[in-house]
Amino acid sequence: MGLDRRAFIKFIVGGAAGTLFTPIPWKLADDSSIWSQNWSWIPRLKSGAVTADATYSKLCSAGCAVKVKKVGGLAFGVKGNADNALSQGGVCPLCANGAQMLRSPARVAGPLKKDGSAFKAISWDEAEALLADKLKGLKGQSGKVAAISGDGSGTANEVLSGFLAGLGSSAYYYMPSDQTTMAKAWNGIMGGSGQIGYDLEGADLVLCIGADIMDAFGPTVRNQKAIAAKRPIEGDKTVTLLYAGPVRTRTAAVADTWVPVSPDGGAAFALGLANLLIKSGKGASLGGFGEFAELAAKFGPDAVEKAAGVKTEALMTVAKALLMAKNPVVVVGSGSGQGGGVALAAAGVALNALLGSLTVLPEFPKAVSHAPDRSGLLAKDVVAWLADVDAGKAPTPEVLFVYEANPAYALPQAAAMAKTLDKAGLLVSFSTYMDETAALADLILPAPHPFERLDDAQSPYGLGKATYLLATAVAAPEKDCKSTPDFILGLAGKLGVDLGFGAFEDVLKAKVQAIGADWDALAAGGAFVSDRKGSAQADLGASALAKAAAAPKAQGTLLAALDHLNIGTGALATPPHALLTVRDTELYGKDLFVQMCAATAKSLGVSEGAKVKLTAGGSEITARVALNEGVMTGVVAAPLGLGRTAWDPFTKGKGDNVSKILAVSAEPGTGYSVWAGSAVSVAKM
Amino acid sequence: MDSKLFPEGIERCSLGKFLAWLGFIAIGLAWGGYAAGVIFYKGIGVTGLDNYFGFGLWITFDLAVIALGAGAFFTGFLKYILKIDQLKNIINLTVIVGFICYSGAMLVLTLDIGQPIRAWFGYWHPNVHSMLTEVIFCITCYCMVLVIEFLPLILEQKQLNKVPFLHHLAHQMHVHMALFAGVGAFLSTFHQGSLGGMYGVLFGRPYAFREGFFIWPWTFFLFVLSAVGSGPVFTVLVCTFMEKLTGRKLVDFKTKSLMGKIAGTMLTVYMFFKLLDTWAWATGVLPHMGLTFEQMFYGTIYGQWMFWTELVICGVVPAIMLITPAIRNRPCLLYLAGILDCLGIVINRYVFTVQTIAFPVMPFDKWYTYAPNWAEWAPSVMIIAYGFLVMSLSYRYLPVFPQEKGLSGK
Amino acid sequence: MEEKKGTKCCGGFLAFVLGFLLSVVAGWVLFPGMLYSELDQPIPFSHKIHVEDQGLTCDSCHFFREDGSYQGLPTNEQCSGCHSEVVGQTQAEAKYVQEYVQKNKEVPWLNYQYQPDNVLFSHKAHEPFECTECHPDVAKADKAPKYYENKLSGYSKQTMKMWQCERCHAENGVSNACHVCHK
Amino acid sequence: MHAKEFKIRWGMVIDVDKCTGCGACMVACQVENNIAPVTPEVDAWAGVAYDASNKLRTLNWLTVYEINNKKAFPEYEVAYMPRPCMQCASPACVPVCPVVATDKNEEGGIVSQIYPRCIGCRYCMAACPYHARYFNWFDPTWPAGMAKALSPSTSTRPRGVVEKCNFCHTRFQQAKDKARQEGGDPNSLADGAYNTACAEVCPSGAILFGDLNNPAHKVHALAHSKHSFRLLERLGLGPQVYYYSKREWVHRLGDNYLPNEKKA
Repeated sequence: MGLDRRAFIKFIVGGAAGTLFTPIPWKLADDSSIWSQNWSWIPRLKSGAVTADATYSKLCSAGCAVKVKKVGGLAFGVKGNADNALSQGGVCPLCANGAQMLRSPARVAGPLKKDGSAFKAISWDEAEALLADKLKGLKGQSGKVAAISGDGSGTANEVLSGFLAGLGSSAYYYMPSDQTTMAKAWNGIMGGSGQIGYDLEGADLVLCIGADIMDAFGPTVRNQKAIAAKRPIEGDKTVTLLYAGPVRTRTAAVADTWVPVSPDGGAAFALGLANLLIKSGKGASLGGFGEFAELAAKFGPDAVEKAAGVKTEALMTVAKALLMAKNPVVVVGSGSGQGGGVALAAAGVALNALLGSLTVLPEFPKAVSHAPDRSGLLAKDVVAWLADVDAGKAPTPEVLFVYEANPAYALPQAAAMAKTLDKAGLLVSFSTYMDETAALADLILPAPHPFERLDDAQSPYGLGKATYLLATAVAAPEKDCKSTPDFILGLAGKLGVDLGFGAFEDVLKAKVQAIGADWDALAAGGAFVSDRKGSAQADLGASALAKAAAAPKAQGTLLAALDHLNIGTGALATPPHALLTVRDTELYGKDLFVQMCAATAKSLGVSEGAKVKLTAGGSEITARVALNEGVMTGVVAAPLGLGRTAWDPFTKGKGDNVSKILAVSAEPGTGYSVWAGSAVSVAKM
Repeated sequence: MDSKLFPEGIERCSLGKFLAWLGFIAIGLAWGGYAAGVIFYKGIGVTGLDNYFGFGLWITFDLAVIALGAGAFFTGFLKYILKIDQLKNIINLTVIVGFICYSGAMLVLTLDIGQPIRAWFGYWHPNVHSMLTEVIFCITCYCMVLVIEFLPLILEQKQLNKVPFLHHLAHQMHVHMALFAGVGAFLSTFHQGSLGGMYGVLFGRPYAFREGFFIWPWTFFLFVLSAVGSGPVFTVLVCTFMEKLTGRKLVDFKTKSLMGKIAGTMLTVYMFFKLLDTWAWATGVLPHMGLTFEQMFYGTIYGQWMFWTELVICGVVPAIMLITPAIRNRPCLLYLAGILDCLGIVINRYVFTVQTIAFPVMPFDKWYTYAPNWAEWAPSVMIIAYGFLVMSLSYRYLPVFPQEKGLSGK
Repeated sequence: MEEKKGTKCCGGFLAFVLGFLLSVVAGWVLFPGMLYSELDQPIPFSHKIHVEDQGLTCDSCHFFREDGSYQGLPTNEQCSGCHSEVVGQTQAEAKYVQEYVQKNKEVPWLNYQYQPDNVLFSHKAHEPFECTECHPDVAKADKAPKYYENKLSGYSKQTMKMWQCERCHAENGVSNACHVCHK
Repeated sequence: MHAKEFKIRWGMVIDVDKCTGCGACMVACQVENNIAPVTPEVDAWAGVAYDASNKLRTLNWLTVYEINNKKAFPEYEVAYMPRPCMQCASPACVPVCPVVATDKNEEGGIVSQIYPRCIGCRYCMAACPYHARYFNWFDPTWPAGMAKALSPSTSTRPRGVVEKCNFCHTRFQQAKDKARQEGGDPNSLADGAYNTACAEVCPSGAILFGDLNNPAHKVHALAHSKHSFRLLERLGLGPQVYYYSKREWVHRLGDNYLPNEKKA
């Protein structure tokens, strides 16, 4: 019997039928469905003991007391440190990404040197030799070595500024923030010492003028916890929260009252309140009170309505609430966390003084004795300095260090500022991530991620008590990074600059000892809180204030730039996981959205979704319109933190950078660079 | 070339022309095949579906073809169970159309589910409470019935029929066809009803939800009735389309008109209950949920025009046209009524699928719109091309139309 | 359609039967062997030496942590408590110390009861049961049993299937809700 | 629609008046449950350019909705409404699943699911009026190295399956194991012994979690407060998540009301 075609077909059919009586089809169907549970290209979980180590996370500007959760020794998550008063278990939306940001695609893997338009990897030794060589010739030349720091609280600043002082330079600057504005007012104009604090824990009324305390002002987790503690879910509220500002921000959303105040009207509003308080018999023991009262008297309700857009009735209501409260606290700031005027800051101090709630935190003793005083440095004006450099009025730095900051992106009129930064002979970025400044730098010396390093925080701005916190390395290093202060100490040693320490750990130990705190308790995540009060002696500085407050009101549409912590900070682009929290009324696809109310949109001739061009300060951005009745008439609100040109594919090229159109002007009377509430022209595209 | 394979005494176009026609069909198949490849490799993220619109074009397509394919079971029921003998002229076509619709729907479903490897879980781990389980079981079972009904037609192919065994097999199957027609009618009624129930039970979706009696049996029978009210005329339309395409008379107009009458009657019954149901929904179900009729519609894409088009222009109007003998007996009006009827059913399936889930139930949520993209259109086109292919081959090689020889001569 | 007659009816039937039988044999005899790879543990571990000679108990290495989670297969951290250097004479131990302890690498032990990530099994909840109700009794074994890995699904042949878990749960009145066993 | 009774009923009370919409809960949820960030390039490969800004495609078990009183400036008010899975007493999603990939059958009343069983038909998504269920449109991808240590709490899911919030169920198991280890009763956990990632991380304490049936748990009394309401209550799903607000307009947005209808 030959195997012809038909027989073969029958053979095959028989085979197929037979297969049905074997496990083959059934087992294969089952196993392939099991295979679909465990596709090899989908990552597996790690197993092992789950542990949590406490540290202080400085991913957000003020920092969060956290516990880093690990599985089998590898960090995978973050939770709050319930035992630390700053956290009480809470974490901010940025620090919640801490473990993921350890392995962010934007991390710089090791020291890099600019080579043409690209970067070349070099060793730490090479980097040190290169810098030492460059700095050797600059020692003793004033203004040739400069630094910009974005870390308002760390002792690392002492090492860096001490090092600069050792090289004969005093060009040490902090990135602009509400803290620096307040330092300019309190430590500069008013001649006070220490740091202004806000005792939210003890307050029965909190009035926020501009300061978005629930979102981005100061240590937000502590702010939220402090307010929440006095507003139990059931039972009586023991704190009233008032918000005054041009936009119904997150603070306003949970406030008892929102008082719309035009973006440039904060100072007038505060002075108007001061006037009413003084009229009700309130006084302050600060110097120059009489002069101040005279100034405040100029801000009667009508003047305030004109300057700030606040109705008399609303002003009276707030004043009355302040008078009725036992422990009212006024928190002032800018909705964007920067660029606010000295006038508003000073008026805030004055209001608190009138209300008897002026809180001054003493400075902790320095560890690096050569280092200049922090408050003096904070009061300096980095924007004005860079403008001077650009104009040739100040020497162009040969070496410019950038620590924990991203000035090329985050300074007002960012594009122009980046150009000035690029003029520096050697721009050195100590950045953990490939941010815009690092991308511009000639040398990138990556700092470890906050979980990989030893660091500290002394009284993050916004707290009500002098507080000291320690951050320890709780995660294994992911990249070839070196702690910046350690690197600087090494460099100092090479250049013969004696800072008194060889390692940053010793600096911090000395600091902790000087403070009188316990290292082990701090390393375990505890906070050292001092009840000591700083001196509240100062002058109200009314003459400067008078000129500042008399500044002509900006005309046209005003810009209210908003700082939202979940979108990131100037120094940290939106982490990949935080992108989900960015609303589609802020960013959609590649389009930035700016918010305005229907009345404003109508007067500008634009409608929902329309593409617009916003121009100010010689720069422009493009955006789409989102209607939002929570924005005052005549105001355009825009979120900061988008429009990245460096970082990773998650954020690069998404939206536009609102910092570009923050138009800087010099505040009359103080000369301080201000940009909050600047005018912007909106044109339909 | 292949004339030996043609049905007895029938002429067909040249093989070359036929191959060119197949080539044209192949374009549609290839496009859909490519899309299917991308979808299997990458996942259905490549489609225009999203979290708000988990059901879209594909499900609409499935529901629509399953409704329109209902001509098969209903005509079979009338022919074999109720013995309306005239329907023998078109019964083969209804079976083929039914087969194409059901097998096509199943093909789309394998694309539509996220994990096709697990498709068999529907049988192995069934949830007896789920309408979808019923649908899965009934559709597959009924598809098998359709295969059994289709088989004798294939076996009657001129050459195959020469094999005595196959000849007898075909004959025996014909003898017992009433049984299959009965089983088919039972299964179909069941799953057409379940398809209606699939939406009726969504108590979180006010657009589709009906309460108690209005789910069972009301919604179930609305779907059954709408299917039998449109399936027969769809077969007539397919037949007429084929006649126009081939230039040959295939079925006499009397039969077509009868089919129109059948569909028209069912459609009239359907519209009666549908209008009652809609009225009860608008004045009872919705207010009970705190909603108004107007809130169910949005903009143009989900506007009221579609609602009225479905119910009046494509519902009441064709129903009247089909039950009025004077209108029904004029070919162009019969076809127009048929088109309106089928369109109405497609709109019905579309709004139940898409508008149901488009309506923002949470008061602070908003309407989103959905539009299918190429990755959904391509497989749908593929299924249509597949239908054309099966139909073309059947027409060329199988004795589908008993009247063709008599009507067209030669 | 040239040929009118092929093989005789019974001849065709024979081919059918032949195909049928061959595939049945292949399916039952060859297929299981083809589906699994036979593997050995990376280090031949002797429970006998550890238990009988060294007097260790089961929970010296397999123990509950403070939070109630279970330390299944020991890691270097525990093993190197004794084996930071070579302490015995076996080749296996020398290999372990050299290749894993000194290189600070975990041993990729093969888990006979391997369950994928989507399964959440609490040893604590099953503490009242004998280990050997689910695991092979290796406490006294000198040699680790062979490991059979399913080439398609990557599971161990001995991995307990879901229906087995479900049956025991049902018998003991424990919920069979998805999350009871899945994460 | 017959609700099964449970001795323990895990639930939430979310204080809408406290929530600032900061987003920390959403981040914590993604980290705890291994929700991969939307990787733009991967989607671009497939010819679809989606990123995290397309909220119709993103996967977030917990979504914070921004709601408002629909008035013009300056009467305009906003509130934030975090929306986890409601773990309904009569879930719309469970009876529709054709393959029993989801059920509500465990003490505690959490609507549970099993990803390896899900065939991805998305019927449950169509059924849920809260949009609490999400679909894996693509395979999850983490940026290189980020998946080195994923959370041990939740398995990674392949494309093509549906998922949703499960009240961090693994933490429930862990809490029970811990209770057993310490000789306690796993069926009577103390308030706080089992807490979800979102509630744990929330800086304003807006999310409270516990056993709604247990008077010793804070949520028990709060759920019965006159200020508490549930989303779409009259559809009869019986959510185990309560919202708390003293604002009338927030309550009115919690359900559909006819124009002149008073809130019950």
